[in-house]
Amino acid sequence: MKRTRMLSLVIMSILNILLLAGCWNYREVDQLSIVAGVAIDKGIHEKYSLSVEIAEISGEKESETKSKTITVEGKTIFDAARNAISFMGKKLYWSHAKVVIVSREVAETGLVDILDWYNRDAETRGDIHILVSKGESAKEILSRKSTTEKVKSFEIDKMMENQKALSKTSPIEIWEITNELAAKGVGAISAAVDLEKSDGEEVPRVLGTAVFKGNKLIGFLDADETKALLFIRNKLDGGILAEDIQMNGIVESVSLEIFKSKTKVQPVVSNEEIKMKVSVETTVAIDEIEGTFNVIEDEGRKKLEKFAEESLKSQMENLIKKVQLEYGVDIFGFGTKLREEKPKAWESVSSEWANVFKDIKVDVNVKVHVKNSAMLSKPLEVGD
Amino acid sequence: MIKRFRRKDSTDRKGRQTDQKNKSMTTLKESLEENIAAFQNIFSKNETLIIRRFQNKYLSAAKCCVLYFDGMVNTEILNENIIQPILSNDLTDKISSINLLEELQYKVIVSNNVKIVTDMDQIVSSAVYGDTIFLLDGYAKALIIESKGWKMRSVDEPESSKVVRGPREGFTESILINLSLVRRKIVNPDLKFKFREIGERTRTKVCICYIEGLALESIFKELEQRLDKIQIDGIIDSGYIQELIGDAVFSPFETVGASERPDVIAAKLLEGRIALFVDGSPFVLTVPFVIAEASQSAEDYYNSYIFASMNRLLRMSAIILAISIPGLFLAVTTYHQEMLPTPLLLSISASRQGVPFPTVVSLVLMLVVFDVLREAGTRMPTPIGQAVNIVGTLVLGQAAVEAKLVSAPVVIVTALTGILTLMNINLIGPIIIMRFFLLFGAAFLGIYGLIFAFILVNIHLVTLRSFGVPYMMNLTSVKNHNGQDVWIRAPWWTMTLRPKIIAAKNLVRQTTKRKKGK
Amino acid sequence: MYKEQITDREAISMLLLFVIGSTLIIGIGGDAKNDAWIAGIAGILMALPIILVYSRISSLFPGKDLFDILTSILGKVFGKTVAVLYIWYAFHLGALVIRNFGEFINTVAMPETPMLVPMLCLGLVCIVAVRAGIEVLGRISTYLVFPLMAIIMIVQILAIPELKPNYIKPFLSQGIMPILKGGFSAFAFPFAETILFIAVFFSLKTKRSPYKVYFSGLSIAGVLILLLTIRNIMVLGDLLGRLYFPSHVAVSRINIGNFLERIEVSVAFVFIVGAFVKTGVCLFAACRGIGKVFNLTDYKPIVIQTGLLMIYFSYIVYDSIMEMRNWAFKVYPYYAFPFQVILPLVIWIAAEIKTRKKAKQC
Amino acid sequence: MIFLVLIVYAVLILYEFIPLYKQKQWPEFAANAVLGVLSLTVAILLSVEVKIPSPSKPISNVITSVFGK
Repeated sequence: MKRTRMLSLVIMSILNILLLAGCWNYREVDQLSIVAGVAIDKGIHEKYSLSVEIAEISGEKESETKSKTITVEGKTIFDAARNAISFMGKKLYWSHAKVVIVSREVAETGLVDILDWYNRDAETRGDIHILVSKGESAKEILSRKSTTEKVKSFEIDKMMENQKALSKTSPIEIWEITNELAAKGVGAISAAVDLEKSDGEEVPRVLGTAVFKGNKLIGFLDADETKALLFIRNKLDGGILAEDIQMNGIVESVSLEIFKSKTKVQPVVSNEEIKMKVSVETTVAIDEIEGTFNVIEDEGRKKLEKFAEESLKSQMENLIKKVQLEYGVDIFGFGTKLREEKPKAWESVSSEWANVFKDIKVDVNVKVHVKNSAMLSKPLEVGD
Repeated sequence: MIKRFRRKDSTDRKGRQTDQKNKSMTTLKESLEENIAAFQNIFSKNETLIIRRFQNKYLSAAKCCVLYFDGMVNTEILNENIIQPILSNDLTDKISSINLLEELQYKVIVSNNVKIVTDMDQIVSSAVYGDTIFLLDGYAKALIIESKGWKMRSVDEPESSKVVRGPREGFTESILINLSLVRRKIVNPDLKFKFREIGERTRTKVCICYIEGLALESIFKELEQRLDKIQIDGIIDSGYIQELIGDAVFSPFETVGASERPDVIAAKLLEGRIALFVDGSPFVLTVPFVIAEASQSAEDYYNSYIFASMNRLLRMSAIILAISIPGLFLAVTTYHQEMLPTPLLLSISASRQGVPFPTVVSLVLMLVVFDVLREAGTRMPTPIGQAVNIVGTLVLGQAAVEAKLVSAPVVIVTALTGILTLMNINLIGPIIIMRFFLLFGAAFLGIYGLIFAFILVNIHLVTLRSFGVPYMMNLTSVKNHNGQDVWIRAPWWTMTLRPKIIAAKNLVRQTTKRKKGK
Repeated sequence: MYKEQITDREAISMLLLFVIGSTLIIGIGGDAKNDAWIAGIAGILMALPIILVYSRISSLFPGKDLFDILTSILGKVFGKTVAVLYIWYAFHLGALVIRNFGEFINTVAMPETPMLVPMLCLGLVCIVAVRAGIEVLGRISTYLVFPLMAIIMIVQILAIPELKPNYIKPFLSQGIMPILKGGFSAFAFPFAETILFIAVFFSLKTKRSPYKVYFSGLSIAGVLILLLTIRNIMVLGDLLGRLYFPSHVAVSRINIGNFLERIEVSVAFVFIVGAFVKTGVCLFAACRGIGKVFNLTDYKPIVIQTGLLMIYFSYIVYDSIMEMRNWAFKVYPYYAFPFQVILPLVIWIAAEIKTRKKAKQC
Repeated sequence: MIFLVLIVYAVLILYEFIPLYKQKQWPEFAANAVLGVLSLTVAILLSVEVKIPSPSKPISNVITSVFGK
């Protein structure tokens, strides 16, 4: 008994050793070229042109991270990715990629091809950021010199991560956008990236939001609109509200830092009419007062809150109007909310949601609550 | 095949044994000179045999002789307590010469242990063991007078398991001293000792020790049966017996425990285990043995239970880590690179630049080198051992990395596993073997292979039994106080029951549950 | 023959691992989309009465396994025919589990490795375990259940930041039919598969044990499966129905502070352990059945060959993963229905009649 | 591949069949032999890449024809 049991172990080890010669998926780390990020453009000869940024470390003691960008063309994304072998010998390793940048042109023709491969393949991961380039070329963005990180893609990834404190773009990961594309009653959005002049050099800046209709890009929102969008989507985790406040005829600015914000979207159905109620509750802190208004005392603070509430409200209403008129895509997810809360009402309108959305009435309510005034308890005083 | 060899061997050995028996089969005669000649015949070509003839000054019938082996006896006892009283006292007025031998035994010889013996075998073996044989002319009997007096190591701190807190005595090579060390700790008539001899040629004394009323009879019987089956010419150390009575012959895991510390043995006896003392070995065996014992240290029971539990947990997790770290590293770096954080992946990738060997090969290589160094270090005299360590760790490791033979992470992994292995000194052997097994699993199928290998190891462990007791006993049980002394060491006031199965007869360890020293 | 005995705890662990094994990775109630969890509850509710039947059968014949029971109540010829059917079911089910595992490895981790290799490894491990006896399988379950539960719980907690509770709304959006369908498929896979445990429970100690084991094992497993299904829905949303291995993807979303991420492998551990126990039980049932049908004194000598056959069979059983998925959700519930419901009911009624008769005679 | 199969089965025969033969457990030996021959055939067929029809196709056909899709 014991003998046979041991022997089955032995057989297994023999098998192991015999088969060890062909460990199929065995690959050493140094044989991989680690993809850090990828930019997708329209190809010149083929359908797609893939610019892949590869991260490398070289040097022995003082090792240095470097990046290299190569451009490959192919009929499909996967074809292009495999074509890279004919350029560099090593197979590209996708699991550590951080960003995908899609050029405007490609985004306008449709995202599905790209997203499908990214979600289907086992090596690629869904939890990476997707950006749409405002300029013509996505490759340009990856090939610029990076400022803080050695690898451009990592830098863009950091930008997206730290957006939380800024809220001027909507970071979105591939699986999220895939879900949104598939879901009924919500339009897809993604972050936008553009080249901007800074210190005489053109560097990429992540700012604004790309709006999709179906899977096709139809336009962009600017930074402030993005903030309003994030408010409505309840995706806002931070950022600054710079408010102009008018008192006694003089205009001065106050910066409010957003600590916490909670948005509730509630569909109201009455007499076949669908109305959305958006109520925002924001907790902010005074972080900067340009001037000498006393907005800290009760009276001034109330005023400040009111100003902030109103400006936020108008921003949101403007955005909703703009989106309804210009794009006609429900990027706020009102439809989803309706489906979740009032499935019956949704059933009746789901087939023509796009049209219904255009005329939907939205009731925006904003409540701003000033929590503190940072380190100073009073505005600075200017003597004579 | 193995069986066949064994059978052949044993018949061979029997042949030799009978041969030896014939030689000593002569019986004692009445004539002194004939007896001496017989002994000279038995111990021919043995020049350590010393024969001293002497006679009482007053009683000519008291013509006698002592035989002993040079260096084995305490000559003081011999001179002052045996030879002198017989030689110089006036025996005529004290005793009758009718039953002279017994008279001498009762009235003259000053010794704590004197026996009249006629069996030649017994005489020979006691003489060899350091007793003195006393022959008297006209009697076909001999006296065996205890006079053992060879040099022995004193009771000092055991090298193999030192403690900061706790008793510092360790077993010696003498079985009697060892027994006394345990006896002193358990002052109770229920502590039983049962002697037997094992080894056709060495006649090694072995003592089964247990506490009546605690130890399971079935285990005791099983142990006796297994000891009966041993047919070997010599036992030099308890290790022989450990292997001969062990359950799983093909397993790297020990199913018989061994300890050098009397306090440990006493504690195990109190838990209902059975101890086996072997003469000539400072390591006392205990059965049954479960894997949880391998990571228990004597000190756990003397230190604060919180600290002890932490140490215990560290040791237990060290076992798991020492087995799995190389495999895990290999699996992650060669199959599942996505599991690594990106910066780490980049730096591992950089460190592997220019290294020719695959990671498996370099890992196996380094692990073997580490074991070579360990093996070399343990046998070396201390100063040289240090040198070996320095050369091994610093020079070899550093140079290997610099010469691009292996990558730096591999060295780190090796060193880490090495240290983790050494945390459980009792399990070094199994850990090293299991580690390679898991490593090959990982090399074969990545983390999945590792998990398969892990399950196989588990299956093996589950099938193991030590004297009928499951080897993995209590590892996951919490009922009936069974799990109190496995992953942690519970406070003493809660350990009111002994582990089941081992001490199924009497589970109660403490009758009252006392807390807070009230 | 040495009498094998397992404790209640071992049996519960085994049942638990058996039920959650491959379910965790394939998921349940795919049709019902975000109502899959309701489908899960429906499946558990559907399983309860039949579990009662199983326990009753088991406890009516203490110390006897499924095949003994069959021959003793259905007669030699008919009993053996039904026994052959159950052997086939156990064999087939074991092969399906091995195949699931093979597909999982091949799709998720090692596309270049021939599928036979991981399947062979799993099969060999099972063979080793079953050869060592059901006791070993039971005991190893108790040891493996701990890391497994720990992993499930830790992953569950880590997934909390990724949860989006609104994905679970609206309830019953698709109507009741998909839920019933999903519930039925959850009933057939995995809950009612525990019919095979009647072949194992001969080794339980007491007569009451089958009830206890079935109910506590199933309730723990049911709660776990529900928790995981809810997690998957909340993490994946609509994507759920589109994935072959939803748990794997759901766990891959976990990202705690950029260092604790990509922990999908933990799911693989759970899957391997579960698949191991499930295949082991199937193999055991098949071997024991073959042993009983051929009147062998011991089933152990035939384990290796049966196991190898099972592995080969699993290799040829499907052409592709698409076929596997179609089979698992569409065909399997109907295919398994006779084995899981009809035959047990027949056996149960026959057994009741038989024992009543016996009681009257006494 | 086929050599590997043959080697493995040779080892299996050594450690499975011979002990059974020696202990004269004839029913076990017979059952094992039947299964062994079956599995050896399948293994050889697989190793020479013969396509063996799977029973799941007909079963699924029957079931879909009865219950519908």
